[in-house]
Amino acid sequence: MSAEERKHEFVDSIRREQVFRTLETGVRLDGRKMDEYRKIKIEVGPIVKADGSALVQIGNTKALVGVKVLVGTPFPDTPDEGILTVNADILPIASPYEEPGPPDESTIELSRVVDRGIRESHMVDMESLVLEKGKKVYSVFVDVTVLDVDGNLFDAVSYAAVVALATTKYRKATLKGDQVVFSEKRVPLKPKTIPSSVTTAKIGRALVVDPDWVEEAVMDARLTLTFNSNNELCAMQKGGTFGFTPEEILKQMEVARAKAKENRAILKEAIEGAKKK
Amino acid sequence: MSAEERKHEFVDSIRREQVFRTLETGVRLDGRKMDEYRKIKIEVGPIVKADGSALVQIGNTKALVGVKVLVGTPFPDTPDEGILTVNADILPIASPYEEPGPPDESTIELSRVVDRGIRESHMVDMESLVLEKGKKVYSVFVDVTVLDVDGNLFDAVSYAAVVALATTKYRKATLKGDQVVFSEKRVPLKPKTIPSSVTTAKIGRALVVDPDWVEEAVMDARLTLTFNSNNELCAMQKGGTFGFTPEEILKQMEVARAKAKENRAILKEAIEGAKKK
Amino acid sequence: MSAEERKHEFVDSIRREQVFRTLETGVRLDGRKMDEYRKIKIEVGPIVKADGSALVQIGNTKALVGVKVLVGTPFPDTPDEGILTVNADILPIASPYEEPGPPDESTIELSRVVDRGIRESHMVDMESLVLEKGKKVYSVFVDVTVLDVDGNLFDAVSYAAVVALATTKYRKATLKGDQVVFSEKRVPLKPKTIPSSVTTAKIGRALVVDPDWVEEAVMDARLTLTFNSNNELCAMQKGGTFGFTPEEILKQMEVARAKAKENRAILKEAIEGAKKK
Amino acid sequence: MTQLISKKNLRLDGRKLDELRPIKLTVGVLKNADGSAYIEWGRNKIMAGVYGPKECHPKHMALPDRALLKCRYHMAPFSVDDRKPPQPSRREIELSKIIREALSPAIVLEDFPRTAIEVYVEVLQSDGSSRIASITAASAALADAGIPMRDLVVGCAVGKVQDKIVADVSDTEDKEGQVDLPVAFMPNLNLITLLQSDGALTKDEFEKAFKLALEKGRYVYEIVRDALLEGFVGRKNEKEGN
Amino acid sequence: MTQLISKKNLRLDGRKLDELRPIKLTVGVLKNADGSAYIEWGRNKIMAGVYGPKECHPKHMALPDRALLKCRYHMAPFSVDDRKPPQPSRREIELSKIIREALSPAIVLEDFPRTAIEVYVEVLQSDGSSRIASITAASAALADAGIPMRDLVVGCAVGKVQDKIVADVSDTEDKEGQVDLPVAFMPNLNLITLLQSDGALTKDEFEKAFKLALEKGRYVYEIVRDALLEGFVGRKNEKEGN
Amino acid sequence: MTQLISKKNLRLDGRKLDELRPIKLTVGVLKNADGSAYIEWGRNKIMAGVYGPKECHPKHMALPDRALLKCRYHMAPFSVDDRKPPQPSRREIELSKIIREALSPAIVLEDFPRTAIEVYVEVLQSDGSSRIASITAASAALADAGIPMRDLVVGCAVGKVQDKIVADVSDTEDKEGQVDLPVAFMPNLNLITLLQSDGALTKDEFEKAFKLALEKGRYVYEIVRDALLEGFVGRKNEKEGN
Repeated sequence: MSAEERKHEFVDSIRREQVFRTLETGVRLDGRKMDEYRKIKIEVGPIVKADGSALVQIGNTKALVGVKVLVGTPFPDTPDEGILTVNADILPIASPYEEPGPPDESTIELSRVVDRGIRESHMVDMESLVLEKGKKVYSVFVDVTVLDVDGNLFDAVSYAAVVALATTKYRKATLKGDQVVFSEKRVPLKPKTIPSSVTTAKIGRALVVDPDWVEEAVMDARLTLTFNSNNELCAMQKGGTFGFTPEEILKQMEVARAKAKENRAILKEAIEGAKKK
Repeated sequence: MSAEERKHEFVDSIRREQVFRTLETGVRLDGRKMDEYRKIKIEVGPIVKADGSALVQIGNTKALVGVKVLVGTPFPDTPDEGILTVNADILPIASPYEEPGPPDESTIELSRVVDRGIRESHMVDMESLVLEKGKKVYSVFVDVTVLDVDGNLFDAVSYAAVVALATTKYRKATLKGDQVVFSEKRVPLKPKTIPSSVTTAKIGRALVVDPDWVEEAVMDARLTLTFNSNNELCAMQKGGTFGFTPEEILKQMEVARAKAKENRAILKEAIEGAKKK
Repeated sequence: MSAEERKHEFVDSIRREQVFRTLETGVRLDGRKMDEYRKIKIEVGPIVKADGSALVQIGNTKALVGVKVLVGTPFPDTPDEGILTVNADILPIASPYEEPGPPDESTIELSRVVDRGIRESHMVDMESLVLEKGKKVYSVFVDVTVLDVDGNLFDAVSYAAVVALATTKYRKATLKGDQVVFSEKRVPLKPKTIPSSVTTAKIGRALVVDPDWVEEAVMDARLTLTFNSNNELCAMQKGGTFGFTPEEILKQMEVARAKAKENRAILKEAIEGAKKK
Repeated sequence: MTQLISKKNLRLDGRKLDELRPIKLTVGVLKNADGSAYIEWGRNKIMAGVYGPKECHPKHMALPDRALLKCRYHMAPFSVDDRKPPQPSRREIELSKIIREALSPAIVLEDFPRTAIEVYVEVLQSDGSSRIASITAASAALADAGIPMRDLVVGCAVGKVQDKIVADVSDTEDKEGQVDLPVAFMPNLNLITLLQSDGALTKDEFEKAFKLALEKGRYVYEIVRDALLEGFVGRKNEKEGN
Repeated sequence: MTQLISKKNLRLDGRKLDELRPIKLTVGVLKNADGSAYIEWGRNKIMAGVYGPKECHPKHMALPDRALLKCRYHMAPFSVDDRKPPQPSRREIELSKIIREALSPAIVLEDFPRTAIEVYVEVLQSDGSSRIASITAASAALADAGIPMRDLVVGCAVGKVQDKIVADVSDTEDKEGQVDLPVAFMPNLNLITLLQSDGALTKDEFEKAFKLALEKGRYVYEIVRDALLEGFVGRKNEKEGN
Repeated sequence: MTQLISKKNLRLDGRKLDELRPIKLTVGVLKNADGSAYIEWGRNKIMAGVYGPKECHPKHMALPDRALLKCRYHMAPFSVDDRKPPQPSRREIELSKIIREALSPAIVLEDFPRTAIEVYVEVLQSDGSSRIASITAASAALADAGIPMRDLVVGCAVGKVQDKIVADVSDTEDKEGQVDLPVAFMPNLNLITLLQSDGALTKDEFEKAFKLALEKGRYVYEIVRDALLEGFVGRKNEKEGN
């Protein structure tokens, strides 16, 4: 059963006041402009036991993704498609407000929003992941471990997942009767597009991108938008317990569209850099 | 671990007193006679996505049952029988004393008592539900959603399950090698008998049928009896934290036998009515 | 998440004092010598519905083990080995500090330590338990029910498991296509060695074997050592929230090696006694 | 691939591109819940019930300055073509949160500090756009419970099917179409409180679809208002013994 | 189909139609539990243990005017032919409730308001009619714990096998017979506290079976009384150092 | 069977029998945790974080005379060759306990009665001897959090491979070798706080292996001390604005 979490109660009123007052002057508490991201750092391939991996930092937020490509049985309603699973874990060390245990609703939402960004952009060619229709397909596990939380998990996890997938090389499998045989040969999981996620937040009258933890703590609402390589919107999720006017939605859409292009360039650079090694 | 639930603590002592005093005068708080049911209303087939369904109301108590006939693997000890599963859910909106979450012991008892009434009456011809012995059989899910609770769930749920099953039409399946192929043709799940459940309660010295919520809250013990179309007893369950004398048991048995016949007529009318449509 | 359990808080300081003071005089509270076990009683085969069973008592500690040999699918990384599972349950009646529910960390540790003692001694010939490589193997369930707790569960459960396994006779299975057919013929699960577990404890400066409940409540640390029939160490587990000096480890090792031999003789006597019947 | 839109721009069920399915809403349908509403929207059949303001359990979750809003979206096992296992799926957990956040700004939570308000949505039959139908019913159930509200929350899921923008996406259109874009909002306060989408949309397509959702949502608002009025009159008559 | 009853009216294990299997009951068999009893009834082997009256956890479950009775019926994984998974099955959950309700009227719960009394039943080997054997052992364990009782609860499962009414249904008779009808009651207070059945019975058959159950249950009562007396004497001797 | 040790007594990764893999330890790597440490030990990549002393939840677990130590050892799903399901396995539950007991004697818990200290270990990549690397990192994270300690806990897993005693068992050596014997201890207090083994060892082999573990552990101690010093200097410089 869903209920409001109290994590954000912990920002005291003085801090809250500071955020709002600074925003009124047109800058943010950490000095950023409204449409400015914190520094995005990407490390490709830190986990050699995974088929693909990436560590992404946006400011102090730190997300590690490992991709494993296994073989499984397709879902009955999609016999001619592979399986993609995004599963996020926010470690207790990542934030004093996280408890050990099964994922809570925020973590499930995080997994599902990142999943939709990837799935609806058609980044992964699901039909190429079939070994035998209706019987055996590749099953792509995108496992997310969030190590440190300082706001904007949606984008950090999305970027880590996208880079990890785009640099994944998996062992080719063949079927001998019922048995799956893995070859030593590795094939790349060629991305058909590079989805780029942009999260914006409404704080009072201000609209900002890439909210940090304090901004998330005081924000009214959040909007995460994912665009494919053609810069078409392919997934969207509003969050937070307040709303946007229609005009705010349209404005954020265009800010995000521009940012998505910039950030996609950063993702691509990391992906290309890794290929050259 | 089983422990007494406190739901019934909430009936105040004045109300309790009223129930007892009224019963001493030979009528019940709502004016009914000792062996009188509240109005039974039956709607057949409200859920067209199910293979069979029924909504039953007994007074304010409201139970919806949907039947789905799938294909599964038989239990190892009954390779030549289909599978029947009764699963009840009492919604949190149905009563202020219900919590969201997995079924508690009362809900499990409810499922199992209704299941036994159906199973032990041999209403469903389990042997007709085999596709290939030991490999594939039809698996009949009887899912119960209780929407509003005002006593006597046992009978309301039983009636809804019986009517839903008796009007179920499922898609015929055939096996092609390992694969299950469903045809568009629907076949009825012909009932071999119409089990009729009657619940009685002991309140002080009085024995009543169809207890409502207040009566259940103050009752000493409960007895649910299910009779097949020959009006033979085929299942029975005593409940409640007090007991019956042997004479009380025998008396209730005969009251219930008569009521079962009356109520079976109501069930049959609903079933026949649906067939005509 | 692991956290210290408070069960041992319940020994009052007077009792604690008694244990220590008595040990300083070179004897234990119940009069035993430092390296003396309580009386070990073994009943072989109390559960005729199991394929092997044993009830072991060490003092008031009472552990019952039942072995069932089923057929299952091997683990992918050991296609040519059977499956061995040790699963312990400490009943709520066994101790006022046990709650009903899934096994806690102490119970899981108990299962795993007993499992390692058996597995690492190679008592059970895992390769003889294969029906068809990679497809079907025997799956040996060693289920433990602890009935009464008075210290040293590790040894009591280990002995019960070892005797139950050594006297197990299981129904031979054969494969007909995909189907498993059990014959009436029973074959013994011949043990390759008889592992013997010895648990020692450090209480202040004293080192004792077979600690009872009070001794466990006040001990600094515990060491469980399992030896195979050649009296080689084959598994070891330190427990408790304090440590041992290297010299203490070496000393306990030799005390335990001697005790393991003595106790193995008791186990063998019980096993041989059962075979003669 | 099914032909989802005919040459005459009619949809599988005969609707025009911007046409809603029939909607039937009744409030006050349950005895036990403090407020309730039952909606039939196409073949969607959804029951919403509300308790509260009531004591908050567990106590440490209570908020000092407002009521705690709790929400559960749940589907009956028989509500979809395949049987849905009874335990909540990840989808249901996400939707419970999204629906809670969509309803939250409409409720005057600060009137009831330290209490809890519980909203339960049970999908008895699901037929596309069920989250919007759920929010609509929940909103009506809250009003039926007499909980003070700033506005109603209503909405419409729009979509893209065979490259055309359509209103009120059906089950088949959701599965075989290109885009599903549910929008929920408060018509009087002009605030969007739920917005999701999946599938590719150009800038123009999004703007067209978004506008359509708001327009159709306003029509749904009328339906809810009428149902609440009817419920109010019904209860009044009951009281006065008519 | 196995021939369950011979022409001479003897059952598979040689018993007459109305004959019980051997019953052996011992009390005070565990060190840690406040009261305990071990019963062998045919091949049933069942341990019952009792704690209490003790502090009630969680506190909000405590009852102001009497002790809270808690009860768990559980089967060891090796107790049946197939291995039973350790986590409680739906059957075990139902039986825990049914057994609790059967024992409850016999205990003077109102002597210990705000406390809890816990009854644990562990079936080590199951062999038909295990719920009745469980109640019998639990009843003895409660008495062994010194908890004040109005009466003992005992019983007998009767059944219909090859159209004949039999007493004390065995495992095979339960599985392959027609009816299983367990009855538990308080012999002195003449109150039935557990009553279940499955399988078709005519009016006459029911009445005959029911009467047989009560008659045989009274015999079981004698066994329990003797065991308790023996346990009492045993403990008394222990105390006096004999 | 793989040849794990060459004729020249070199191991698969080129190490000598008593040689450790490269170890890299950094403290203070996380913003949110009160203390943290990241270790790369061979291909092991492990993050440890510490919170506390903090309020103890649930309260009834608090200890009157000391802090409650909580510990979780967890492996990321991608940390091993096969995918590890996210929920804790029985192995992880056992190791959480064993690691807690290994760290406990080093912490001055009695300085913080009624509070809790939480230690979290996350294995990002596992490569043999991960429990020892975990304890080492956790020990450093505790010191980084400024929690008063009597000593550090460090260690080394030794083993028997092709009948030879080796130091710092690798993944392959653990799986295909004969014995794995992890040892953790407090070097200054000379107390062994973790000791496990599996696989057959004679008396002499055990003594040789045990001695080797202690010797190598002392070398690991130097590494941890240096990393802590570096972390301390780093933070000091940060403060002073260098």
